Amino acid sequence: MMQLPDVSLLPMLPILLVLLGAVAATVLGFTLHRRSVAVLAIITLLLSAVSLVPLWNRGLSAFNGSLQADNPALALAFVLLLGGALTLLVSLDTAYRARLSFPEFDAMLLYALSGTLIIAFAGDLITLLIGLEVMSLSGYVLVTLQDSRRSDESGLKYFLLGATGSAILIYGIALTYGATGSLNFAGIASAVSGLQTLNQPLLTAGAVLLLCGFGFKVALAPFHQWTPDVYSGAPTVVSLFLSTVVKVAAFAGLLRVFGGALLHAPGWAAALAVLTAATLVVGNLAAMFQQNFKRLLAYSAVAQTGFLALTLLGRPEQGGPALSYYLLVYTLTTAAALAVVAALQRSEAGLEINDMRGLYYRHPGYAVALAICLASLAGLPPFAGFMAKYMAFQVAFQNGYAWVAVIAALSSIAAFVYYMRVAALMFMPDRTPAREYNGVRPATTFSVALGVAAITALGILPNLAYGWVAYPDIWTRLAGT
Amino acid sequence: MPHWLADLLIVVLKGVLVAFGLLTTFAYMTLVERRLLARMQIRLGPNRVGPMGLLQPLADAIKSIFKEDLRITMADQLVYTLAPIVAIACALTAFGGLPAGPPNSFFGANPWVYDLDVGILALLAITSMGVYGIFLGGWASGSKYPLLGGLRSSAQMISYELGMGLSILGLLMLVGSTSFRAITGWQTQHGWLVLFQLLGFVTFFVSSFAETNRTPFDLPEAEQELVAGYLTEYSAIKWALFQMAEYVNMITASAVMSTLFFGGYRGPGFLNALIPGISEWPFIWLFLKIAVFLFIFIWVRATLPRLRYDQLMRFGWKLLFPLALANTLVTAFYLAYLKGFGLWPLGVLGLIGVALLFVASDRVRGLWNTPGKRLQDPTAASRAGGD
Amino acid sequence: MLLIAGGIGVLAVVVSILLGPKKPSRTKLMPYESGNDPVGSGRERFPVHFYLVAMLFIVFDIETAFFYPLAVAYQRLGSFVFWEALSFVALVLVGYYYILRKGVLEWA
Amino acid sequence: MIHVFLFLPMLASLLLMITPVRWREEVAGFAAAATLGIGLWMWGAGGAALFSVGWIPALGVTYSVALDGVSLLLALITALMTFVAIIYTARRIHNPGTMLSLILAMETGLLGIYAARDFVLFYVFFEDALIPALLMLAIYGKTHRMAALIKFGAYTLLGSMLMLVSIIGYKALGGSPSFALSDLIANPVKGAAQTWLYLGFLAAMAVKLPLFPLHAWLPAYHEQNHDSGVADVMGTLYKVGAYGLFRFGVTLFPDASLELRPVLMALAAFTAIYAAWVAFHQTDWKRLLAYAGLSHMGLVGLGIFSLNETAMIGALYLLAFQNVYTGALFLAAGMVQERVGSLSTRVGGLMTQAPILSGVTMSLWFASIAVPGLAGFIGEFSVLLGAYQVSPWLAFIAGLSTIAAAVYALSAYQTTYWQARPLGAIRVLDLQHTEWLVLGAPLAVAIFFGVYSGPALNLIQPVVRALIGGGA
Amino acid sequence: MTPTSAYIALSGILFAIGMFGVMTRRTAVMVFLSVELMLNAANLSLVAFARAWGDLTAQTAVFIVMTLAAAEVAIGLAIIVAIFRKRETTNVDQLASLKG
Repeated sequence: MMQLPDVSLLPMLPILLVLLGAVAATVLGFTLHRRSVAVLAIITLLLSAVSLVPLWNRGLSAFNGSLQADNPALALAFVLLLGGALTLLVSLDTAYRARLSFPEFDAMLLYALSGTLIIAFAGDLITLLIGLEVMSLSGYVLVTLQDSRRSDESGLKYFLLGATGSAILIYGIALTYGATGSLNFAGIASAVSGLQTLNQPLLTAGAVLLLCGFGFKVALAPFHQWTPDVYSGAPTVVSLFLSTVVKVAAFAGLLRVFGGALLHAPGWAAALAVLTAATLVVGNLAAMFQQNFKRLLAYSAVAQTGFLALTLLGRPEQGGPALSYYLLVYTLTTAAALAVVAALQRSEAGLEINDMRGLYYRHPGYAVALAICLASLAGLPPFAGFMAKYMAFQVAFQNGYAWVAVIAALSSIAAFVYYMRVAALMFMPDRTPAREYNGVRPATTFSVALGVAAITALGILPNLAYGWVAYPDIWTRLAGT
Repeated sequence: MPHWLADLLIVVLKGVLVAFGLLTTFAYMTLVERRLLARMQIRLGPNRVGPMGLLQPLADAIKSIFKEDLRITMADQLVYTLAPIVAIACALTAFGGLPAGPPNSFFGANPWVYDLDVGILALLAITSMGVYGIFLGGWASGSKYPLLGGLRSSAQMISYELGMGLSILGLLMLVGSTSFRAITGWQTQHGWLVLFQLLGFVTFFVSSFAETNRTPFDLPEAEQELVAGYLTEYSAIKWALFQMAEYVNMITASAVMSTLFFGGYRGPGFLNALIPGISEWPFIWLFLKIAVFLFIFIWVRATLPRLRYDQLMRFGWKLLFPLALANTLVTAFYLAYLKGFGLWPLGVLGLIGVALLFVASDRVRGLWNTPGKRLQDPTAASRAGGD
Repeated sequence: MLLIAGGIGVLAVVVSILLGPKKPSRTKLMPYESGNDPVGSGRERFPVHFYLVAMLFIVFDIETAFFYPLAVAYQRLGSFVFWEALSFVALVLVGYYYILRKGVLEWA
Repeated sequence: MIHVFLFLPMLASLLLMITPVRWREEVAGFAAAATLGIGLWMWGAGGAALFSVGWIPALGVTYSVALDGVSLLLALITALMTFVAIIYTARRIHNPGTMLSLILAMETGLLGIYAARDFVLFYVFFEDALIPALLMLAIYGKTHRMAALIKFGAYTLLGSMLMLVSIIGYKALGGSPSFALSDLIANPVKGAAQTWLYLGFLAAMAVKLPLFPLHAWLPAYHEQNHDSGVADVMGTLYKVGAYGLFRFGVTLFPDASLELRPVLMALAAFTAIYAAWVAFHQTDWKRLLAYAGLSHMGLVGLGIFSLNETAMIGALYLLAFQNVYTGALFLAAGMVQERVGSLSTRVGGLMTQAPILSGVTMSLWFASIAVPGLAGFIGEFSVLLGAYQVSPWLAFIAGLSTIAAAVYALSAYQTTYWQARPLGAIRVLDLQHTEWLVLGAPLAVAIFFGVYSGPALNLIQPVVRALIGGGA
Repeated sequence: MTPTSAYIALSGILFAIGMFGVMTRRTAVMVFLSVELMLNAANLSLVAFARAWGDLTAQTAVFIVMTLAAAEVAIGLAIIVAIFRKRETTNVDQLASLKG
C-alpha cells in the first residue's frame, strides 16, 4: 500500500477555479456568445483572486509539498491574475477587430493562466515543468489563433524556440536530479548544501542548463531572439498576455528554482550576472533603432527582463520583494501601454512610431496615459517604474554586483532615449490626419486608466504593494520545508 | 557449449519454429478461407491442385516467388521494398510473446519465445508498428490510390488502436498485471475473463477486426473505391508479404483474444471431470481457440457488408472509444466500492451493458451511421487539432 | 524474434528478386491509374483531416498510456484513486466533447 | 506649511487641467503668487525646521524636508522667477494652459530639490523637474527640438542614473539605516570608495551645473525652446548642480571633494573662460545667454569646489541672483523677439523706439557682468576673492571671464539696441502693461540685493560656516 | 549491469546532436525532430539516474515528459501544417516577414 498524497484542496483552490473557468469556457463556447464567455472568464479570475485571501500567511501546502501556497506564491499569483484580467478586458474590445473573437481564445488564455499559477505554486520540479508546459503550449496556440501569415509565422518561431527552451530545461532538470537525487525543491536544497564533490560538475551543468531553459522563457539574451518577432507578430492582445503574464510566470519559476532549490548551487549566479548584463545592453541598444512601436515595446520588454533579472542575483530575501514589486509594476505598465496600442492600432502590426506624432492632440487621454507608461518604463519618478528600478539596483548592489548595476544604469540611458523619442513625438503638434482607429472601447480605456492610476499611486506610495511582501522571512523558505 | 549460447540457440530455434508455424497456418488459412467462402456462397472453392486443392497454397507461394518483381518508376525504391518487410516482421514478432502452454511444457523448454511482464503492451506496440508497413507502402508507391489507401488504413488502425487499448484496461485492473501468464493464471482461479469483461471483450473483438483490416472494416482494400488500396502498386512476393502480414495479424489477434478472455492455453476446468488433467494439456486448447476465432473471422467476412469510410471512423470514435472508456470506469468503480460482493456483479454489469446496447441499438446506430455536420474550413480544423 | 521475422521477410524478397524474370516496360512500371497515363505527382497534399486524426490519436493514446500503470496498480491504491481517475477522465472528456462539437470526427 | 509650499504648485498644475480655459491664467498666477507669499512668510518665520517621516521603511527611504537658509533663499528666488515667468506666459502665449501647468509642475520639482533632506527624495524631485522641462521643449519647441530633447534628456539621465547608483552605493557601503541626510552623514563612506561614489554623484551635478565636458546640451536646449524665454527661465532655475554639490557633495564626500579640488576648480575656471569665449561668437540672443549663464556657472562651480568659505558664500549668492537676471534677460530677449520677430543680435536701433525696454535690459546686463551696485558683483567678487586664496592662477583665469563677459555682452547689446534702426523696419512698442512687472521685479531684486546684501548673506553665511566648520 | 555513466554519456551525445540539429537545420520539421531528440535524451538520463538513485519519482517525470512531447507534436504539427498550407514552405529562413 503506497501512501496516498494529502489532498487538501484549499491550497490549490485558485488554480482549480481558473482551471474550471477554462473548462467552462471550452464547453460553453459552443452555446454562449464570445463576449459572455470572456466576462465569465474575468469573473473566474476575480473569484480566484478572492480565493487567495484566506491563504495569506497560512503557508499551506498540498501533495507533500508539491504545491506550496506560501506568500510569495500568492503575491505572484495575484500579479498573474491581474495580468490575465487586464488581457481579457482589452480583448473585450479589440478581439473582434483582431479576428480573435473565438471562445477558444478565452479558454486557452485561462489554461495558460492556470499553468502559470501552477508555476507560481510549484514546490517540485515536476510540478514546475507541468505548469511551464501548460503555459507554453497554450501560448503557442494563442499566438497562432489569429489565422494570418504574421501570427502563424510568429507562432512557429515561438513554438520552435519555446520547445527548444523546454528541452534544455528538461535536460537541466534531469542533470539536477542526477546530482541531487531529488526532484523536490526542499530535497534539492538540502542535498545541495551537503553535496559531495563528485556530483559538483553535474549540479553546475544542471543549474546552468536550467538557467538557459528559463532564459528562453523570459527572453534573456542571447536567448531572446524570438521575442521581438513573436511580440510584434502576434495579435496585440496576445503579445500583451505574453509580455506580462507569461514573463511573470517564468520569473516565478526562476525565483522558485534559483531563489529556493539551487540557492547554494555553484556557478549559476555568475552566469546569470553575465546574461543579465548582456540582456540589458542588447535589449536597450536594439530598441533604439526600431520604427514600429509594438516592436520597440518588444525590445523594451527584453530590456526590462534584464532589470528584473537583477533582482535574482544574490539572496532572495532581498531580491524577492523587489522582484515581486517590479513584476507588479511591470505588468501594469506594459499592459497599459499595449492596451493603448491595441485600442489605437488600425492593423495588428501596431503603430508606426512616426504615425504617433501629435497623438496628444488627437487622443489626449491615451497619449498622456502612454506617456506616463513610458516614463514609468524609463524609470522616471514619481511613477512606479522608478521605485522598481531603484530596488533592482539596490539588490544588485547589496549582493556585490555593482558592475551589473552600473551597466544597467548606463544602458537605461539608451532606454530613456527611445522611450522619450516616442513620448516627445506624441506631444509635437501635427497637422496630418489621424491614423488611429476611433471607436468605442470602454473596457480598454478602463484597463488603461486602471494601470496608469495604479502605477502613479504605487510610485508615490510604494508601500501599498511593497509593504505586503517586504518581510525577509517569507522569502527564505522558497524551497519549502 | 557455454550456457548462454545454448539458451540462445533454443530461443532461435523456437523463433524459427513459431515463424514457420505461422506461415504454414497462413498458407492453409488462405485455402480454408477460400473453400469456406465458396461453401457459404454455394459454389466449389479451389480444388484442382492436389486432393481437395490441398497443394494450392504451395502453388501460390511458388508463383508469387517466381513472378516478376516490378520496380515502379515513381516509387521510392528503398521504402517501397522495406514496407512489406516491416509489415511481416512486426506481424510475426508479435506472436512470440504469447504462451502456448504452462512453463517447461515444450520438451522441457518454455512454450514462448520471449516473456515480458508488460506482455500486452509489448504486443500492442509491435502490432501497431505494422501501421508503418502499410502507410510507408502506400506512400512509397508514388501513386494516388495507394497513397489514399495507406492513409485511410493508417487512420483506421490508429483510431481503433484507442478502442483496443482502452478495452483491456478493465481486465488489467482486475488482474493487476500485464503479463500473459499472470492473466492466464488469474483465469484458472476465477474463470474466463469474458464473463466479467463482456463489454471489454466486445470492444476488443470489434477493434481487432478493424486492426486486421478485415470485413466489415476492410476499407483499405475497397476495390470499388481505390482499386486495392495500398496494395495497388504491389505484386509478386511483396504483395504476398502484405497478405501474410494481414493473416498473421489475424492469427495473433485470435490468439490474444483467446489468451485474454478465454483462459489462454488452459481448457475449461469442468472437463477435468471427464478426463482428468485435460485442461492442462498444452497447445491443444490454444490452437483450438485460435481456430474458432479464425473461423469467426471468415464467417463474418462472408456475412457482413463493408462499412462506408465515414461510418467506420465515426464508429470507432463515437461508439467504440466511449464504450471502452465506460467499461474501464465501471470496472474501476466496482473495484473501488463493490469488491466485497465477489466477481458476479461485474458479469451482471457487463451483461446489462451489452443488453442496453442491443435495446438502444437504433439510437446507437444513429451515432455512427448517419453523417453529422461537416466542419467548414480545414484551417479551423487544424486549430481544433491543435487544441 | 524480430530478427528472425525480418530475416524471413528479407529472404523472401531477395529470393524472388533473384528468381523472378525481368521484363520491365514503361507502361508496366508507370503508376496505376486505371490504365490512363498518371496525372500529377502521386504525393500531393492530402486532406488535413488525416493530420487531425493523427493528432487526436497521439493525445488520446497518451491518455491510455497514463491509464495502464494506474490499471495495473489499481487494486493496491484503494478507492481514492477512483476519483482521481474519474477527474482525469472528465478532463479528457472535455477535450473529447470539444472535438466532437468542432466536428473533427465528422467524415463525408 | 512647508508641504503646502512644496505641493501647492503641483496641485495647481493638476487643477489647471480641469479649469475652464478662460480662468487658467488667473488660477496659475494666483497659485504662483500664493506660493511666493508662503515662501516669504516662511522667510519671516525663519525657515522651516526638519520634518521627517518614513516613506518606504523597508528600504530606509524617508520623506524629510527642511528649508534652512540657503535652500530658503534659492526656493524664494525660484518662486519669484516662476511667478514672473507665469505672468509673462499669460501675456505672451496664446491659450497657455498646458505651458502654465508645466511651469507649475516644474516649480514643485525645483522647490523639492531645495527642500529635500533625503538623498532618494532629492533624486525624485530632481527627476520630477525633468519631465515638465522635456514636455515644454517637446510641445512648444522649434523645428530641431528633437535633437535638443534627446541631448538634454540623455545628458541628464546619464548623470542622474550614475547618481542613483552612487546614492544606493553610499547607503550600502556606509551601512546607514536610512537615506536621510543626517543618517548618511552619521555613517559615511571612507577611502577610495568615497571617491568613486563622489564621481558618480558628480556626474549628475556636473551635467546640471553645467561643467565643461558635460555642458553640450545647454545651448541647444535654450535655442530650441519657445521664443518667449519662459521655458528658458525654468531651465535656468533647473541648473541646480551647484546647490546639489553644496548640499550633498561637500557634506557627504568631504575627503573626495578635497582630493579632487584642483581638477574640479580647473574645470570650472576653464568652463567660465571657455563659455565666455564662445558666447562672444554668438549671434542668437538665446545661445548667447546660454553661454553667458554657462560662464557664470563656471564661476559658481569655482566657488563651490574651492571649499573656501568666502568663495562658497559668493558662489551661492551668485547662483541665487544669476537665476534672477539671466532669467529676466531671457524674457527680455523674448520680448524683443515678439516685437522684431527674430532673436538675432544684429537687429539694431531698438533704443530709439523702445527706450525703457532697452534701459531695463541694459541694467540687467550690468547686473550680469558684475557691475558694482548690482547683485552680480557681490557674488562674483567674493567668489574670485575666495578662490584666490586657494589657487591664484585659476582665480585669475576665471577673473578674465568677467572681463570677457563685459565684452560679449556689450558688443551684442550695442548691435541690438544702439546703432541705427534699419530702414523700413517695423515700429517696435515699448514695454506693455504686465511686462513692466515682468522685467521690473527681477531688476528691483537685483538692485536691492546689489546694494544691501545683508538679508541674503544672513541666510547663506551660517549654513556655509557650519558646513565648512563641520565638513572639510 | 551497465554503469550509469554510460547512459549519461549516450544521452549527452543525443542531446548534443539534437542541439546541433536545432541550430543547423532549416526546415521547421527537422528542427522539431531535433527538439524531440533532445527531449528523449533528457528522458534517457532521467531513467538512468532514477535507476542509480533507486527511486521512482524520476520515472513519473519521464512519463510527463513523454506527454509533453506528444502535446508538442500535436500543436507543432498543427502550426506547421497551417503554415505549409498557406505558403508552400516551412523553411525557417524564408519566414522573414517579421524582420526589422
